[in-house]
Amino acid sequence: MSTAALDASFNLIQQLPALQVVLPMLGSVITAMVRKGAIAWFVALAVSWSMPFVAVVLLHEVLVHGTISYAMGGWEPPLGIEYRVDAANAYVLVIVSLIGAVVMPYAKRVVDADIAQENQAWFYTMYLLCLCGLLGIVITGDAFNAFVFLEISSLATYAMIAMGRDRRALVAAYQYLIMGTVGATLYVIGVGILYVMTGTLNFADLVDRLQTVENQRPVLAALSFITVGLSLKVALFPLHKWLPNAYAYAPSMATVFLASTATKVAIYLLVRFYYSIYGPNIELSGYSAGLVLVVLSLLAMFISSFVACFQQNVERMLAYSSVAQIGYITLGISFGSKLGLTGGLVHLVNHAFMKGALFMCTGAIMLRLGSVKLDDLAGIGRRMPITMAAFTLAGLSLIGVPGTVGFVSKWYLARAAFDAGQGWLVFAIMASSLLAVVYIGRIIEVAYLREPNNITDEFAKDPPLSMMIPTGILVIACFYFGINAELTAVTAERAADAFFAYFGAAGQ
Amino acid sequence: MIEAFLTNYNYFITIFLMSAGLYIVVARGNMVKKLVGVALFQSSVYLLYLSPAKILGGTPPILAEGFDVYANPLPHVLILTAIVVGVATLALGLALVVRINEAYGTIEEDEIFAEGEDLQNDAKTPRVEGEL
Amino acid sequence: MRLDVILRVITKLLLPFMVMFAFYVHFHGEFSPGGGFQAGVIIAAAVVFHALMFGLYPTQRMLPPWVVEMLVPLGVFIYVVVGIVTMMLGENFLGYNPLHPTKPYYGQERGIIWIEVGVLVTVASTMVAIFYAFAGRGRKP
Amino acid sequence: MAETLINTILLTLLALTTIGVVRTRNLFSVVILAGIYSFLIASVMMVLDAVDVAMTEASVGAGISTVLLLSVLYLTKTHESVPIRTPLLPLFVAFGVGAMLIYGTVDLPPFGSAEQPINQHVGPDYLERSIPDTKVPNVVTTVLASYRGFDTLGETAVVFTAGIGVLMLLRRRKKKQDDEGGED
Amino acid sequence: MMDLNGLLLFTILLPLVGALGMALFGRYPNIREGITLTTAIILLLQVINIYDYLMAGRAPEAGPFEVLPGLAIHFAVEPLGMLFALIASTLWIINSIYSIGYMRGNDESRQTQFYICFAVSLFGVMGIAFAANLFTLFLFYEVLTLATYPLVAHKANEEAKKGARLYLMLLLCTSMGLLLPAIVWTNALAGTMDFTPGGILEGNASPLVMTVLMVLFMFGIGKAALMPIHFWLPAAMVAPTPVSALLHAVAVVKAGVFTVVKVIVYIFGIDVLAANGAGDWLLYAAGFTVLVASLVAVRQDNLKKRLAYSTVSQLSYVILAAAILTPISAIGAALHIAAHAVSKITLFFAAGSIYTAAHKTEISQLNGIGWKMPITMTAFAVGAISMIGLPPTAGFLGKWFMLSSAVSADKWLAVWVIVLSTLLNTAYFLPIIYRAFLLKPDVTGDHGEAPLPILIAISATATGTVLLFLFPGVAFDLAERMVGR
Repeated sequence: MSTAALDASFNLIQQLPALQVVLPMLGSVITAMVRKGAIAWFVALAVSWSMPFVAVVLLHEVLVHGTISYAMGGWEPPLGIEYRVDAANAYVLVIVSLIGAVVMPYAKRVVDADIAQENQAWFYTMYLLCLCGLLGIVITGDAFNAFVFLEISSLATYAMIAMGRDRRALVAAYQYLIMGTVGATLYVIGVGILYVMTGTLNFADLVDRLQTVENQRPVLAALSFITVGLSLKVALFPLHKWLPNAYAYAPSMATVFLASTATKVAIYLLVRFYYSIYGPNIELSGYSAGLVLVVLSLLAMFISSFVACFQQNVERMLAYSSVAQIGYITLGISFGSKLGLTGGLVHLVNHAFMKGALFMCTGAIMLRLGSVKLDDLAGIGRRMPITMAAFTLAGLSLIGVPGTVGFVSKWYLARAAFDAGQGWLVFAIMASSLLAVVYIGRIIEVAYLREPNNITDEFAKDPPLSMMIPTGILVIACFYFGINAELTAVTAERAADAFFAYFGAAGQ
Repeated sequence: MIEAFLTNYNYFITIFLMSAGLYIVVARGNMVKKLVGVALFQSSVYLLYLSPAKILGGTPPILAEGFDVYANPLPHVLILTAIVVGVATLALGLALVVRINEAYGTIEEDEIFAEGEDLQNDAKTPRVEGEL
Repeated sequence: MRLDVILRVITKLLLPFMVMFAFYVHFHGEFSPGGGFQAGVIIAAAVVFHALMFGLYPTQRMLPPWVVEMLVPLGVFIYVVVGIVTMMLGENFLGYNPLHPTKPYYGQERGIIWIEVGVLVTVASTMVAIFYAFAGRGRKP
Repeated sequence: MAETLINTILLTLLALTTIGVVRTRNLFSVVILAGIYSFLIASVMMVLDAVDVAMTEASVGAGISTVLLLSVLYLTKTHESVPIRTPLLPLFVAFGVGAMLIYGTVDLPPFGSAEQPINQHVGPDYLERSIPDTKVPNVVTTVLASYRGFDTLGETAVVFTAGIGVLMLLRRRKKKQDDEGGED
Repeated sequence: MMDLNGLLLFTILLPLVGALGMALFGRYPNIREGITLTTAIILLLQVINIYDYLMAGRAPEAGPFEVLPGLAIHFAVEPLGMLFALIASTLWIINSIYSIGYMRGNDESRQTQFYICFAVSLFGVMGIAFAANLFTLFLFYEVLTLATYPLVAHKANEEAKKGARLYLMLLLCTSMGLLLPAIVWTNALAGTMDFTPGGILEGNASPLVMTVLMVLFMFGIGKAALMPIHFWLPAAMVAPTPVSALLHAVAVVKAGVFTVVKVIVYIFGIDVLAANGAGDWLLYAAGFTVLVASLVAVRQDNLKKRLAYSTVSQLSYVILAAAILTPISAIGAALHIAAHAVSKITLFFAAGSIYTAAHKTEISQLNGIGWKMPITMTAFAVGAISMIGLPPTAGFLGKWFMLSSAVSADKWLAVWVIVLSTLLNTAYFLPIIYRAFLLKPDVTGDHGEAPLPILIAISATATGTVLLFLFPGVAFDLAERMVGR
């Protein structure tokens, strides 16, 4: 048919929700077909850079015109699959796609170093599928569709982790595969019970029909299954065992990308269920889940940070700190107040920035020294000045020094704690961030105050620009949004509103 | 009473299968056995979805004259997807097992961790060669 | 040895029927149980069968690994392209109606056939590829 | 009633097979039992009028999975050694989940009734609309490929992912390109 | 008044710019140190400039720059901060001159890093001095903490690392664990964090809550070294002398007591506290610190350690004065901040020059050193007298105001504390002077005076100590304006 007709009929803005997920999938297919690492990288780069534009336009559309509902295959929602974009998931979409865009330029060198030549193209395929899966989970409005994309991202993740340079990567990937699959299956069980009770899988529809269900026991059971299942993906405290190994032995690129996106997406889905779907029947979900969540978050914040202090492998250390930081996010969520949720969401993006930057630095060190053991870092402060400077700054923001994003998050959480009448939590929050001082401080001290050993002398030098610039961008973000948090904070607030307003929005 | 038991029999069996599968996953150290357990665990979910779809005296959801009671097609579709996901996971897991067996010479978690291969400490270990 | 020969002959005779059955399952999927996925699995089974009878190398000569590895993404590609075409035609992603200018339900039928082809290609080739991978792992070079 | 009876018998057999899987330590028999398990569950699906699913389960569960498992056993070893850890935690987990499920499922609608929500809300619409919308009598195909076609795309992508993943892990490389991975 | 805002911002950012310059020219020591000096001088000129505006009644203001709704970075000039800024910027010049002599004299390593961190700490100081709300104050408070950590760890040997670790952990633990919660709580109660004359908490918090907040603040401000969180000061003694001078005279501890006074005056409000007695316990805590620290100081043989403990006690003078809760006492506190700055820096310079010239650290080694290093020891004597609080030195002013206010407010405890501690000061300073001039020198080592830059610096501060007594105009003015007279 003629191109004129095309232009007439094809409305880009309308199709954006689908493109957000379809483009990465298409990209993955293409990368799998061209088997050349370089070309594959270029394709992946193009896709990853196009994603933020889509996401940002979507966010803008949502903030201006309200919730977008996109019927897959043109079948109206309860019948077909619906993509429902509101401020909440648009916000998460922007985070994920931005991280993807920043990671890609960084990826080239580390992938060249970590991945065997003929696997590189496929590695990018995996990356794109993972991206596609994550975006799909976030954007969809259908419980089962979320499961399918959860599996896409998970399988891609297992494969990426297994590509690590150390044989322990294989075991880490295997353990993650087992736990991840169990988690996903538990989630499906929960969804199944919900489906049997309500007869629908569509989020908005679920919200309505959950009101009419008179027998609440199965619904509660469903919630607990979904919670446990997703907690496995979130690495919420006692279920975090897979995370440190996975992050420590995965290829640097995978670590950077996953550390700043994967768990976030699972958290989003969890919040979606708690606040949006069960939210209206709050007397269900609010009964004691809040308390449990507070306790788990505190345990995560303290135990994981404490364990982190004793790690010899810096990437493991950061991984444990990730578990702790997830504790912050869930703590914010557990307040059940808008302020707390906002705090959690703000920390969602802030943590993505700082952990991304930190893991990029460790990736650079890994590239140069082939190890991230603490003792091997002796004196690299002067051999890799820019890398370590970036590391230090990002570390400060992890500690939550005022003027960094970390402080903004803590400020929100603290205010939320006071508003929730639980001032004592503030001290807990601050105390656990002091543990961060300990483990970050250890690295800084070794890097700057120890004399470099001969290996360091020989190999340690700053990585190429293609890696330093992305790191720099993230570090700058850590400080810019610490000095002027207007953007993140306000958007996060709108997102929090959206979570609460889902019930209302479901009707229209 | 027995009637009530029979009506929920599907669910009871489903629950039994799930628990059994989960038990294998957590209790067994053999990686292949673990994966079999996962497969069991997943396939038990199929029943949870399919049982409610059945309508006594109904027929498969393939429309034809002379039938008016059909089983609910939606769960069937969902489970089709679930099965595929299951086998995909199994395949990937098995591939990992093969590689682990090549790298460690065993597929027993206990032995892997026993041979000083605790994932905690960072003792230098030979890299996985591409040609293994 | 004779038994072996008989087996091979039978296999040779059987394989076409397996594939035919697969295509029946595929294209008859609208009226009877079955569809792209099942068909794909059957085709894969046929290839595996062949490999078991004649050994991996002959099979791989017949159906080289790189072809299989090309087909794996191809299926998804077909599927996505169908979706994008429907987008171009002004319908939502995977909305098949406009695939037929006048009668939407024919559009639906076409769409279904095409995506089922995609599923078939990916599933069949993936299964074969996985089989190749595992089987190839067996012989230590 | 007959349906219920067959159903019951098959399910009982399933349970027995499962016990077999749990208790056996010879992995070959485990795999074979798993295959039997798949066939049984497939026939249960037949009884439950899920013919497509049954077909798939039979070909995938009993077919492909078994082949894969056997080939892995061929590559690794066939006997499982006794785990050193105590089975207390596993038992606890299993029973915890079981209890939670019982708690959740006793109040599920009775088996085989047409009055339960899933047979009231969305399901029937598919049955009614399949013919007018698509002229395709096999409603499962319609839902699979059209109404929820996007799920199927995802499913295909999952297969694709797994395929590439396995290839990355297991595919033999040409000798000429040696991997440059690692320290430089 | 855009130009004024620009002026203020420029003044605050100036040290940072200087730091950048030093980083760029790190390879060329002369250029690097030239930059240091010029930056310091320009900074002083700028501050004086601002002072004129303040006196002309056109106090410059910058911001607020909102970080979040209700959380803003905001700068404004008020008398106490002005005083602090003046002291710091003046002493920076002298300290830089001294550092050049010292660092080259003992050719220390990593000098670039040293000068950069020094400049950054000054940046922190300016921020603290001109902060218009608690958040801004806290922000730069932490900047100061982090920027001084590398300075304390400068020697990079095990002892230095241990000291630096203790320094950092103690300061961060207190500031994050107590001060920040206090700030958040204050914000939650009062809905604002701006420094407003008369305080912001009145009517928003019960006396009990105020007491709790007071405790959080006072122990949260670890830099004020209120016992029992004073350990970091002696621990930080491992640092090179210019750093000790920075910690004790120019920046850190001053920032601490400055924050204390600000919080008491502008967050709680003197009258409010006097009314509801939420701050009474502070009097006892401060008095206790003054006396115990002095007692400990008497028993130290290491010169710098003795000076450190004397600092602890002198700081608590300021807190004590503030806790007396009368305008006069507040003036006394302000004056004592200034006085202690000049005299303590003199003492440290003296200690440093002894170390540089004679490599002696223990008091018992100082017999007769006064005849070998007359200038140094004379300066030391001046500083010591000022610390004891005798005319004609600056130390006298502060003590005088405190004493009179304590009497008039009949806080007899305070009176006794001041009298007793004065005796103790005498007890731990006089012996040093006595040794230096009256005992006959022991034979060890033949050495002359310290390098010239050191001498210049030390005589400058010594004279300053006297001048501040003769012409206290500026300091006095500012102190009075602070209490709104």
